Amino acid sequence: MKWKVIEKSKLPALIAELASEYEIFAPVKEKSIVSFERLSSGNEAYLGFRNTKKPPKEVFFPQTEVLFTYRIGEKDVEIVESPAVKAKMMVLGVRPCDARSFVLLDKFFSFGEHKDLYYLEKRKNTTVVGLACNHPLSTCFCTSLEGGPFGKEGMDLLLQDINDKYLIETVTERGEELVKKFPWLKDAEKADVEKAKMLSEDAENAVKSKVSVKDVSEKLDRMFDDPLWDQIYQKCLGCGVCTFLCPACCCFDILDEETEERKRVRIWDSCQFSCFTLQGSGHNPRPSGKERMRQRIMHKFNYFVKNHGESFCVGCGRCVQECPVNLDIREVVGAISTRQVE
Amino acid sequence: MIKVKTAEKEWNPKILAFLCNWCSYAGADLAGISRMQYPPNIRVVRVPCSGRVNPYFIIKALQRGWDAVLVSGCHPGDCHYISGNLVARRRFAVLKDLLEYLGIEPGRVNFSWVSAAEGEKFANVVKDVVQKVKALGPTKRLVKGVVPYGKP
Amino acid sequence: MENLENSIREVAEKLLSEKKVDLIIGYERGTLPLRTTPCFVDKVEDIQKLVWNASCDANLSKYVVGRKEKVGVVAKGCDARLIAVCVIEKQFPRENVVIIGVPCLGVIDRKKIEMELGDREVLEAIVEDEQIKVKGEGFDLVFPKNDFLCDSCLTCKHRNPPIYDVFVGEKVPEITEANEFAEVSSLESKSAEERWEHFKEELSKCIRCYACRNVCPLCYCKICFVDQTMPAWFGKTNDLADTMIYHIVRAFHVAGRCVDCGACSRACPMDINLRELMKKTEKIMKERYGYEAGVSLEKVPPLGEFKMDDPQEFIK
Amino acid sequence: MNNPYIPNLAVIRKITTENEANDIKTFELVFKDLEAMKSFRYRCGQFAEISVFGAGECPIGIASSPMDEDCIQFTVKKVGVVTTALHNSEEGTVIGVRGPYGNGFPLERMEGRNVVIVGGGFAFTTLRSLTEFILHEANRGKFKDLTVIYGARNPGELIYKHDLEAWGKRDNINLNVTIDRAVPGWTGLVGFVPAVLKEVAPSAHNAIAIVCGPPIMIKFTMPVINELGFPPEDVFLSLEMRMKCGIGKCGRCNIGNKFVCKDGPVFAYKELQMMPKEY
Repeated sequence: MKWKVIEKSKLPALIAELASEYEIFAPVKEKSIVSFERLSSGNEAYLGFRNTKKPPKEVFFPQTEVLFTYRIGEKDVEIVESPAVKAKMMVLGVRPCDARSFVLLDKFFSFGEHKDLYYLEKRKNTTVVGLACNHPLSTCFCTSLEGGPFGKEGMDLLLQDINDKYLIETVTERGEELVKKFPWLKDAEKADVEKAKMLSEDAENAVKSKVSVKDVSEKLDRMFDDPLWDQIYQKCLGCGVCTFLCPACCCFDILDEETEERKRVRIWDSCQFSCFTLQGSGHNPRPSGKERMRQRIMHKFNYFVKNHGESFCVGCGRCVQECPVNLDIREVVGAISTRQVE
Repeated sequence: MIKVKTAEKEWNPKILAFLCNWCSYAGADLAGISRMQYPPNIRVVRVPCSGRVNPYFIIKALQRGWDAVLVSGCHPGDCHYISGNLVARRRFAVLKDLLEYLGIEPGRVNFSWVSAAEGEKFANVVKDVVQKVKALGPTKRLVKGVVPYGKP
Repeated sequence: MENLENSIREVAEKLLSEKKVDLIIGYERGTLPLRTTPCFVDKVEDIQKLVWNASCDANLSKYVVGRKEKVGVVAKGCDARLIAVCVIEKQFPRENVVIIGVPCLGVIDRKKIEMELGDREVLEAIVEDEQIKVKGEGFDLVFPKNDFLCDSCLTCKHRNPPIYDVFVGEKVPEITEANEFAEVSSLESKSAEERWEHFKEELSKCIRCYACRNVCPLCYCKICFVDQTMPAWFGKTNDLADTMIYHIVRAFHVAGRCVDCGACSRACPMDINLRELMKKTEKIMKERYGYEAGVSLEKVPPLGEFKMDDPQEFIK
Repeated sequence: MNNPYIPNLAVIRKITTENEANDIKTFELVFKDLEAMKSFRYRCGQFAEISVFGAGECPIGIASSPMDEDCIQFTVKKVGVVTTALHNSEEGTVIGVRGPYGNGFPLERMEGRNVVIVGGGFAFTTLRSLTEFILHEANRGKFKDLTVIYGARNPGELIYKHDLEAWGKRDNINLNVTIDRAVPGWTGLVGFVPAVLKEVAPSAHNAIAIVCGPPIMIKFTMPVINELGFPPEDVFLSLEMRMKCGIGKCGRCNIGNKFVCKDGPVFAYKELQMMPKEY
């Protein structure tokens, strides 16, 4: 059966049962911040959020990740590989935009000759349970980026909030397997499915923000030297809010740590930081905010499209919400799309 | 690379001391040649002036797991470079206040003025610092790698 | 407010058309309710973009540092004070900037409103007199403005810019009775253990996005200490020790210079109350050296000078 | 699947100081695991990520020829954290190597043609690999005339002095070594690389040019290359960028949608003309 239902009151019991098999990550509310955290006895999943402050990418791509540890001996070095995966994992309550970001990240991390095992292994081992978006925010523009508030891409199961119940839609085989383990889940009634369909349509219509990325990609080809960049970057502070909170952005730095246990780690890095491309010689190919801003926009709407066939943005609106100076990516894309270029 | 072991059988604090070349280092020397007894817990870094001690040095030492830091220089007015210690004094005041405000135990960061003639004072300063640090126990706050990386 | 906005535009237009400045840095309408965004006007035609309201919270002095041309800056008390600090620190010559001083009754802290509303989103907001009217899906509320101002505005002692070239509007009464260090004092009264736990909890939220640093007009270093590689002083991971040290050192660096504009707290996406840390540096400077930043163009910041009889009770 | 972030361990067998300023050294490495050594097959122009444990990693071009199977050489200038740590290492130190990465020079395209190699300063490392490769008796017959133009600021800054000497004695290479300004005791060519290139004027007929050097040299060399009639598709440049991962993931070495670590570091001039000028 493709459709099941679960009463909201029974969800905690279901999560508790799943916890014996999976390491579960779910939105957790701490003061004003909702972010994905490992569920333990000390916290509980919070599904009343609009969208989480931090995206779920950190489940697969944590801010600091140990690549390996090593010991330096008298005359020798010994490397101890850190296994990427320890347990079966589950991410629960992922909004459709964020789930779509997994699809983009999958493409990126498996691209080319060398695969990024740290991401891919965790991803392979993880069941994604999505949560449809009945009330998109005013900053959401997922529908402009091949997604939607009830989108299923990147998920194994999709939960849809139909008042007192969640309608469970199975998306993949893995999702189906999972559902089978809980025979007590009731089959959905026709009315439930119809109700969800109605909510889905309402939600779709509620995404008012539109961004025209289609022609932007092609246009950016001819806009590398456009004076527009001189204008739009001016107010950018060069902080990492937009990139760190972006569900897709995944640039990183690799460092050796000075702790007693020696580690090589990778940490999030941002193309907006001034030292990101600074070379040892002192030369910096992206010396000012202009080039860095251009890199971010180009990467999302042109370079990634060329390499992977779609934009590197899912329209979650986090960068719009959180930018300290209200530099709105929707306006930037808008300015590009209406720009006259030869 | 300086390696600091924090966990030993009988715990003995490791204290990093920055001593100004002109006064405190000579003071420590005097304590030594006068056969004054003081605990062997300090490791000395000789610096040209207490003004040379960048607050980073102090913070870095705490991060690397030193149980305490002692900075010692010339008495005000005696600085070989006229005012290095006076500039340092303000800096240390702010740093110490700030660290303590964050909850770093007061005994972890120590300052003293010890002249070349004050061998006894030097021995007493060290005794005092060691005693305080022993009461505090091994350092944990600000030591890197003690707390695992952020969530998840 | 309306009047102030018009006056700002008039002044800006005059400055631009008389070629007294090449650029005006002010605020324009943002794309979200309760937000404005920095605006750079170099043509008289664009003057109408400039706005003034209780959401003009960005610290525009940030954008003066590093500029060669002459600029006119719309400056609240805190902005003007930071311009003064930057001038003392020779980041730009005083004559390069025309300070358009604007009296300020405080800016709205949208985080407080978000906190109040929980998961509800503001879709429309109007600020009138002393009220903030917010509307959204299924709610229509009125908040008293004074309860939703930024913490730094609640105890601000320089609502009228102490330094300016043109003053727009009428001076507003200053707050005299508020205790600006109340939060700091209450933390100080706790034990070291409690304070450590408090800051640990607060700072472990940090994601090292450096918004606090980059929004701060005083963080103008070409290469910040955390980005230095020769030597690489401190780590860039989100290990608690690294994060703590980053914030301690940043606080140390702004000590005696910070004017409590509150920009770092507002910029923080993780809602860390950085002001608790910054305000402490201000308190240290005031108590130890009797110094207040940004009220004079002559006085050297306290860490740039010394006195023979500086307090040294902490030195043995 | 192999984890690309784990380096192979290698021992520094020999360290040679290359220049008078003592900031360029060549490190001769032998893998600890001989199997790994065998499977480390590389092409001229590729690079590897070198780890100095405790300091970090950095990308370095491979300076030895793929024909030398018993060791790998890297010539490193002391500029940053890792390179400084490497310079401070002694013979016998264990370091890490992962790679080889990048595309390397287009050897297949060069076969049966004249090869012109133009290099300046410290960037000569991968060009040395290429020159040695072409000069190897097993390969020399595959290529036609070989012209090498190499310049440095002064004689003390010329690297690979032994090789230059050995090459100078051969008759199957046209070697032109130049220094920027005349100094007493120097009997060779004097002048900047572009000027010498103009003078030597290698024919563009059935030829491929490989250019590698500091940005200022490239800037003035390219017009001469054009003048000599080399078509843009037959001119190759090796680029430098800040890199971390070496495998196209960390996101900082891109020029447009191309990654210098993965799609480069060698690009045809024709390709570069179509790429954004951001390097």
